[in-house]
Amino acid sequence: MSKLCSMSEAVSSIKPGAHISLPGFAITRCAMAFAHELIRQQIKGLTLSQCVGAMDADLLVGAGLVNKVIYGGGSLDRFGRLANINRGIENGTLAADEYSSLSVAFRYLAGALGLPFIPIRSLMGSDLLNQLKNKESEDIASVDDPFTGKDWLVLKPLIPDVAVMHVQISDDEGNAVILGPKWDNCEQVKASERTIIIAEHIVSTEIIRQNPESTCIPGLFVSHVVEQPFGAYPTSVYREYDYDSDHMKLYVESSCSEEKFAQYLQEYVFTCKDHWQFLDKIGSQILSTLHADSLKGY
Amino acid sequence: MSKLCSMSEAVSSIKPGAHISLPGFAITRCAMAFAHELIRQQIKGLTLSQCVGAMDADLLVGAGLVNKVIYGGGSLDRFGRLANINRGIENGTLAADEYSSLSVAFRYLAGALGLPFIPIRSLMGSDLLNQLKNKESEDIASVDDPFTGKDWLVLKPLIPDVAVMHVQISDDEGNAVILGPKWDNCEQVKASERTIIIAEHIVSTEIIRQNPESTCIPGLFVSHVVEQPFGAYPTSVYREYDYDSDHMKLYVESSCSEEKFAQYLQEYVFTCKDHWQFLDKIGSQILSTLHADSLKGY
Amino acid sequence: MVIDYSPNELMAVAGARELRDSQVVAVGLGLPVVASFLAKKTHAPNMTILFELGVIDPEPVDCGVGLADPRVWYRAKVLSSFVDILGSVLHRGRVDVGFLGGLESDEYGNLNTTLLGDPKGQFKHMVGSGGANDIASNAKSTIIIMRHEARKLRKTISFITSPGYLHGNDSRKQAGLCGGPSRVITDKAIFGFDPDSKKIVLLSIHPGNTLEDVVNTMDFEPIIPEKIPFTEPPSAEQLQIIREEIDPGKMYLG
Amino acid sequence: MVIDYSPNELMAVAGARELRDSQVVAVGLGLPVVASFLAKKTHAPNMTILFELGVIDPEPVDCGVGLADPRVWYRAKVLSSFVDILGSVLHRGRVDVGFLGGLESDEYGNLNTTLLGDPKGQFKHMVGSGGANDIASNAKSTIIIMRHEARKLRKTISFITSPGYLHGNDSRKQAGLCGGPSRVITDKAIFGFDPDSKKIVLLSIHPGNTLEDVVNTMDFEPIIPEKIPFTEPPSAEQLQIIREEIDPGKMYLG
Repeated sequence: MSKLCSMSEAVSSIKPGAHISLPGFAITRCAMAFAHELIRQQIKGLTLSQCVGAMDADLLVGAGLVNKVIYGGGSLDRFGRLANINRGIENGTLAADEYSSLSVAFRYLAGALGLPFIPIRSLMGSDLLNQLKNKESEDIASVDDPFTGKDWLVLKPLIPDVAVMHVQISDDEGNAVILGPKWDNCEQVKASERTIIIAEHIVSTEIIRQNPESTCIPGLFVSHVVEQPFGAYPTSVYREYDYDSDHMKLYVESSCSEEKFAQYLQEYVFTCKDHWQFLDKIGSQILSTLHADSLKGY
Repeated sequence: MSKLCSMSEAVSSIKPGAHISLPGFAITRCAMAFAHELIRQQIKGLTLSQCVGAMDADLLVGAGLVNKVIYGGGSLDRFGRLANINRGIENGTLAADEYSSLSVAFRYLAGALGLPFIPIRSLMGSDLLNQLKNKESEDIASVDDPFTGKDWLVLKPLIPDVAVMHVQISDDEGNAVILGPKWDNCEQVKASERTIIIAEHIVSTEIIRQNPESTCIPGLFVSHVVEQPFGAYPTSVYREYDYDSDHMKLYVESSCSEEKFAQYLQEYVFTCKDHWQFLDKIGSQILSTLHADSLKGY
Repeated sequence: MVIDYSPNELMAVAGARELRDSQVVAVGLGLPVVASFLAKKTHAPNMTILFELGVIDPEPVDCGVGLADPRVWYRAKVLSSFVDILGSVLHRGRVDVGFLGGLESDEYGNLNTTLLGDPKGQFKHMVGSGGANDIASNAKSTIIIMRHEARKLRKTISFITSPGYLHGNDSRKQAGLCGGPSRVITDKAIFGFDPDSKKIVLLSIHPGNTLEDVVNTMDFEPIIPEKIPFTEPPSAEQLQIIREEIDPGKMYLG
Repeated sequence: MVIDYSPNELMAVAGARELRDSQVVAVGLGLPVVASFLAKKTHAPNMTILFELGVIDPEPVDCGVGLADPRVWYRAKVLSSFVDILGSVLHRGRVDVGFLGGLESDEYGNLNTTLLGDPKGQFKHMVGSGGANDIASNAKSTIIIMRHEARKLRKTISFITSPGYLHGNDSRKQAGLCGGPSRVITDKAIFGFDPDSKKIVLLSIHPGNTLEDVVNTMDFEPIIPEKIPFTEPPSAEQLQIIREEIDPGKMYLG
């Protein structure tokens, strides 16, 4: 059954206040086209989660759509900090449950496997844990290991309403292939109630059947499939295109204050009716030079 | 660092009484060449585990090398039962901890991830659980979910001394590729203290680097790598060769009594100094006709 | 026109009819495989077929000897693992129907595939659970296909490998389990379960059998409603698909 | 012959020298990447390099802007996931050395990458943990590389993101953790930790620095043994590999 639809339709399936699990890692494979459309549709009150905070989350926070982030920290790698997220935390306008990469990944894994809780040896002794305890988090607890008697920190499963996944390849049922490292993406999909796929390329199910070991997202998890080439621009997609250093620098500059960021949103999100208009504003010359070398993959 | 060695060397690294995790599922990708050499070297007192019992386990039990199996049941598909294992259980000469597929997989997963215990919703209400309780198994317990108060069955991690993995492709460091479904193999490797790879083909690390998403067993888990074409014969290896129906029927016939099985072992294991002699006994015509079609994969 | 068909063929067709489009179905060995492929090829094209070892939606062109046979994995959309299928689909609560074969069942749909005979005396050890216990414990509902004989439909079974409604009433729930069996399909009849007592209820009798044929070959008494229809026979199209596409070698339906 | 080198180059070389062949090393952002690649290209060819997001043993030919850059994944042997790297290698207890950069450290090797400033008043929120807390909690030992400044080597840090020896003595063990930091490498010196008190101990001073240069630019007093050697300078071969192969664009070592 084809689940292909427009970005606008896929985004409009997100309810205000939803918990969205985002696909990006710092400046790679971020759900940028999806985030732009969420901003245009002004779907607010969101909770965002991902192991390592990335540009997709920072943009949505900067646009005022987000109440809370659940994450393990993050950055734009050497381009800079997640300035909107950091400012929100500093101002107290953004709630943030801060973990480590593995503790968020284990929370997704517990959600993915239907486990009621999952023990972990991270966080202990740290102020990450103290901070969660101080705010009386209901997502942490302790359990005595019945086999050794040792006390263990356990985490509650994290079950987002929807995972948004930016992938290289999908068929119209959402059987999807992620090339390169997958960070927390597979656990996010399996934990979430449903998944929206944004794919650089749509292929026939016939092609999926020829490489079934590569299908890391089975279509049964997927509610919507959107085809959007350059949908992660200005972040990179392995084997598709590089990040745009110039635009990243512009973004970092713009995100240093709320006023400048409002201008950035006006220029690159609100005045573009869709991702194609945004890409046209960037221009074919820049996009073409970002195209990945098929041997190196970047 | 090359870990390539002969089958005889790899097998001699197994200590009597070791817990070995086996790769087969019923009649496919079983560690037959490894099992034959274990029998020739008479390494005894073994514990075997796998999610679904297969021909590799049945052969080792029939040869008297095994004290205990930990498994979720099993068969030779339509060829027949695991007659040696079943007879051992019926006679009381073989200890058997019987679970379901998922409960063994979850025990490996807990071992793989360093979890002290793992909750599961299977087994409850069944005689599988009653049987474990009756023998006062120390591998099951119950824990109250600290988030809901609900009582959960939890399982102890399963950590074999060594996983023996029959794979299609590996480099000499043990970076290995399994084609087809992987059943519990990846969790077995990650749970076990170390892994021995038996590969149909050894390729250079250069080839592994060209398909890094396919490397499902990283070399860091691996202690020995053995090249053994047709090493799973008479069971099948996806994309390599089919099972040998005639030999399967002979095996089923032979395993219906201890006497007949002793003859089978004499004929096909003890009188062969290595797997090549066993394959020569089968003959090139039979082996050649089993070769997989490269389009269908079987 | 009268169409000839075997009891096995009717069982497969009756099994297929229980499946709905877009359902996620975890399929066990044997006739459940035939029934599921038949449903997918006819009225349920968007159904998802799962095999426990890590196979989703294959399209075999050759009949295999079991789930371990690469013939059965042919043209799958996904080849993954136990943890992926039984963990993140089944245990996560996403399987609508578990479709199981059984060696023995009692009047509450409990299945035995472990011990035949008296567990305290002489017994024969069988295949055990595989994923059957997991599927029976975690699927939203279960359909059982099995032979209709008094030594298989037993008042008391020697071993509960895969839980049905345990001792009836709310004993399944008490054990911490949701779901439970919805149908038992034999070569003589189709059964459901009473919503309160959870005892087996006769729903329809296969053409060619009488009520006596059904009840006299069972070791327990099913609940028998006043009106019992005959099971709808297979259509010509269904038989053709089974015979020509799914099981031309009569591996399952011989 | 006197070879010119930068403090960053010495830090990378000193870091590399701490790594042994055949070790499994979980590597964080920045200089630890350079140090690990250098070790692997020289005395530790059988070392395994892990990046948390799912990358094992890459062989980059171009320098990337961070772990998210596909340039850094080039020619990896494995591309997998957080759960595979941080779960089944690190949390399973198979990582010999965790190699981390830090913004702030105290005298017990606790690292802060979360809050700069007073957490109760004005503060600046930073990058947070990523996998650093996991690595510091689960690796058999940890090596820390960071700048040598009084505002970075502080008596009290605002936030413990990644635990070192916490409050010293056996407080790390009390918190349920094994392992702990073995080295802190700065641009002026190399430190270890006292086996009992777990306080930082000065081990060597980088050539061109005096003891005063080292201790006057720290906010706490390290344990100072009687004899303190100078740190061995980088070899010509090491510098050549860093400059020509690992970081020709001076991304990390500018």
